[in-house]
Amino acid sequence: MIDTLAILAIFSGLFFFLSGSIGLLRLPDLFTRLHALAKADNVGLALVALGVIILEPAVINGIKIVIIWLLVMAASAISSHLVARHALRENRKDD
Amino acid sequence: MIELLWSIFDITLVLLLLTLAWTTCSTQDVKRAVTLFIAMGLLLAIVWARLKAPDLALAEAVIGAGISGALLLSAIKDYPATTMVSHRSSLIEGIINSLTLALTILMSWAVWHGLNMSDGIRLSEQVFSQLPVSGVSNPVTAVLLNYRAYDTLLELAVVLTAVLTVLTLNEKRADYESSSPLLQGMTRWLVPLLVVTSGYLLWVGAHAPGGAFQAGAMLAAAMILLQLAYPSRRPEFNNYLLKILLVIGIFTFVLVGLWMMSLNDDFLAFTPAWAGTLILIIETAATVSIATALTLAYLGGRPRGWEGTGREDTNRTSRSITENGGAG
Amino acid sequence: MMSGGASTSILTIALLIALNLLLLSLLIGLFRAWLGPSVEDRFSAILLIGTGGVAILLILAILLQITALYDVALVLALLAVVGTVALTQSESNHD
Amino acid sequence: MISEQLLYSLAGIGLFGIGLRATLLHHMLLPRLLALNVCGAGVFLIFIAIAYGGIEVMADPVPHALVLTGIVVAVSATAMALALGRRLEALNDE
Repeated sequence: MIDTLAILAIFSGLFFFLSGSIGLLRLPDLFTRLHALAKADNVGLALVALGVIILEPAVINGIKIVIIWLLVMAASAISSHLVARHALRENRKDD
Repeated sequence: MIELLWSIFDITLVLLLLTLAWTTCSTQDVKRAVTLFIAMGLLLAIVWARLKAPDLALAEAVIGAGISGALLLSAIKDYPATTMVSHRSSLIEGIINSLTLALTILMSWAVWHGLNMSDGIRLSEQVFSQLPVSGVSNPVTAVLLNYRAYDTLLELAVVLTAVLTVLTLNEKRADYESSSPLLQGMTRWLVPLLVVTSGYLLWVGAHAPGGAFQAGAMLAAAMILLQLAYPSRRPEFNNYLLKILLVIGIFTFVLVGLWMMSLNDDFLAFTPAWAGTLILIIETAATVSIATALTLAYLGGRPRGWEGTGREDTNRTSRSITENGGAG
Repeated sequence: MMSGGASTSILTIALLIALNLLLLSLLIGLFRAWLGPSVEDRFSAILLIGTGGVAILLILAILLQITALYDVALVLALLAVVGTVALTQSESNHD
Repeated sequence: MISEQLLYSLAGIGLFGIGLRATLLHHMLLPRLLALNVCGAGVFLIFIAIAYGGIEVMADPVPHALVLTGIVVAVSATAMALALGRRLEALNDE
């Protein structure tokens, strides 16, 4: 029962990961690609992490996984911002 | 079924790694090569994890994601894309290609042969049998800091030599322009986290994957992040302190080694009862030295006010050095 | 953790399939790193490999029973930003 | 012999070959340095593949320690080579 729940969470996370990477490949420009990436980063990893927490017996490791997820969320927000800002500035230089 | 799925994973991972290596090596665009190289580093961390080498995965994650990315990306503009080292004729190209191919086939044969031989006495048996008296319970740390402590001492010497070369050759790079406020806000909470994690990795190294190098590289990454986020507000380095920090690892290592020599007649032969404490002391000092060394290596040369450059303007000094070097 | 004979192997198989799909997602993302065209596009692919790598490490930690891999994932999550910062800062400097 | 050992050590040899060829052939300094690093990664991979003993077995820690030392030395050497190359560029520029 518990296992089924974990597998369900992980596989729904995978859906977001795969759609994120397909979006990265197929969408027309950088900004929309970054937008697709954020889905994989936030929701995809959250669901995979949830599944792993269910399977992991030690509480300390569970806490570690939650910290990892929070860090990835923050990192993805800031990285997207920096990359997008950088792209905008570079374009302005070219004009 | 399980074996099949593992095989699919292994083969995909290997093919991905080889493709990435090939594109990294064959592209003419420097920026593209560096980016692909960073991606390869991340993939290697996964490979080490897959091959049950968590110590290496940890080191590769710190190096690949943090240090070498910053090191290479900041170096890109030192190398104008137009500079060519040399041109090769198609004859030499052919010779190099065929020699590389021959060497690769020879190595494949050697590995095939080696893997098919019967297992002799593996060193790992000795490692595990001596683990209780090594002072630590992580076998990799035991090898690095007890059984083969000489290696680690000389490794620190290599790091020091490399950094001394960097410091001798160049001035620090010019400062970057100031950065985004969001980045500065993040740095305020991320840098303390990095420092705490570094301490955790150092402490955990005794009984689980981790240790001096991973901790030192983590600390260096924190310093690099500070440099990047606050380019203008950085205080002047206290160079005297910096020099002490740079050599404290080797100094402590040799001191402990000599002390143990006076007790046990052999250089770096730890008394089992104290081994754990002594290893932790050495590792702490080594962490500080490695962090300082990697940070200085990232800066790319002497910080302002380093001995020999005096109070002169940084740009003028570097120009005059260049002129003297060119004339000589 | 993985107690009970039948469910263990089902769980293992499910996790292995998840692992393969995550690797597939990285592969798709790497196409973007290969295609480019801009540096930012390549870097967005690296961001995906960072997050996907964290997810792969979490699942490998369960499958191989190596808890130290959580530490590796933690380190990867912590340092994900440093590369991006190095890229955007070093680029914004050239006159 | 375990098939993963063979697969990953052959991959290591492949990396070594790719890196070596590019190190010798490349015209520019920085890509050459990257190729040399790829070459080194190949050697590390061969070591770790041989140390691997299967899913259930603990891997041999001795090659792990050797490769850890190797990674540290490789990073230091890269930093040193970058500094040497930067100096070279500065001398060429004047």
